[in-house]
Amino acid sequence: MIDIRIQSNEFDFSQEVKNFQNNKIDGAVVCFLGSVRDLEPKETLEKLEIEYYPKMAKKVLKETAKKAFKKWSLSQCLIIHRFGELEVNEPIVLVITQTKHRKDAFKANEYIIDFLKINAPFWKKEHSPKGAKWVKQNRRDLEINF
Amino acid sequence: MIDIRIQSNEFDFSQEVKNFQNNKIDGAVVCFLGSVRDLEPKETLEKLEIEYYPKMAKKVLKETAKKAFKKWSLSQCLIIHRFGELEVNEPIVLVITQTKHRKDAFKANEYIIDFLKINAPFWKKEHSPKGAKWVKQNRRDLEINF
Amino acid sequence: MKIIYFAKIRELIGKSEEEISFPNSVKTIEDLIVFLKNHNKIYHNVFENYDFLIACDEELVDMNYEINKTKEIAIFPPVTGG
Amino acid sequence: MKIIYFAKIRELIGKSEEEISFPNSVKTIEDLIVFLKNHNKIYHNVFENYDFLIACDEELVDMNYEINKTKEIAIFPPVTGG
Repeated sequence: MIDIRIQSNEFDFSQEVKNFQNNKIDGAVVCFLGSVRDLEPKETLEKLEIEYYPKMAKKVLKETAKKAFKKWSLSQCLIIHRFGELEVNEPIVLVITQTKHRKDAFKANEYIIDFLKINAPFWKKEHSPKGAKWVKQNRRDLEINF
Repeated sequence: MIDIRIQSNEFDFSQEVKNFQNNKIDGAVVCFLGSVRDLEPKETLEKLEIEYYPKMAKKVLKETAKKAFKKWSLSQCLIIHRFGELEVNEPIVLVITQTKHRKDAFKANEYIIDFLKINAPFWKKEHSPKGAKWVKQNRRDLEINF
Repeated sequence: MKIIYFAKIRELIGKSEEEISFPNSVKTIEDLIVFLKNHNKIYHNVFENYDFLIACDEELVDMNYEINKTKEIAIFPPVTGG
Repeated sequence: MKIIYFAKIRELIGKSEEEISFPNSVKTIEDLIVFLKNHNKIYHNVFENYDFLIACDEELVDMNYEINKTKEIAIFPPVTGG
């Protein structure tokens, strides 16, 4: 079971976990939740704007999930990614992976988030009292070997 | 913030996630949930019995969390481990780690679960129609380098 | 050929999409970029000074990619989702 | 000296804890295991044929560990929690 959602409205992590668990299949579940960080220490984030390329974003997330699904024998996989205007602490991305053995759930989950960080067409723009600026890609993300 | 709980009563993963999120601190949260697996394909698990050494279990979990907390600059860490009699699909163990950067949350979480698998004094006994038997330690768990 | 832009590249170019006709000699992404750079100063500035990625029909491609069967080309900065 | 047992080891020994007095010559965990093995057949069987771990005052120790300051020794099978 693969579930991919790209949405502007906020999602409820705990509710997603609950829904996910209703299909009890395997023993190990790993979740990753990424939320909007403030611009510490000197600035304040007014909002985070996320632009995306709809057709391609959906395709990349789906293909990434499928690859992970096959490689680590996942029983379930959920990816949710937000777009639009977000505030500090709002959830941006959720990845849940379920497998028989925990190592696979960890590996699959990290693979998905690492891969989408450098391949899924989403762009973040930070708005603060000083103005707006596009977030730069994290160099460390590019150094990951898949 | 470190929160360690060893309890016989069931916990609600989604509720724990919700509580955890109420202290919003850093952007990356990783959760691991381990649940009772059935004895597939030939047997049926009637119940899983978990015995533990209370004083030492608490100590090991606390020290493991503290080590991870320091090493990966965690902002929050929760470990819950059950004991007593559990049924198929019930949650056994929950580890939640929160950090600024996702790689640290993944590493800390996996470290905690790997370490407790071979150091925390809990023992599982599987009861099935064929009788009861103590679970053997997984060799793969012993091959992990910390 | 339909070209679409996103994020900072979209802002720099000043539009989110356009139809561009180019000569048959433009066969690869590299040819296209050279063509656009010679087209006007805005493109020249963007493709000379900013990092960008190219997707042809929703698939990331490199500069040697041949575009003869491509329907939609997307040009955008390195992604920052997740 | 208080010795406590858990899980399969507890079942094999037939009790969850006991007080055992041993001579001054028993200085390390290894000495203790040898002493217990000579004590009776049950201990001999357990420590000869089963994997076990030792914790002194809630800390895992190896066979060379000196037990002169230990208050509680726990003997149990490899752990299987998580």
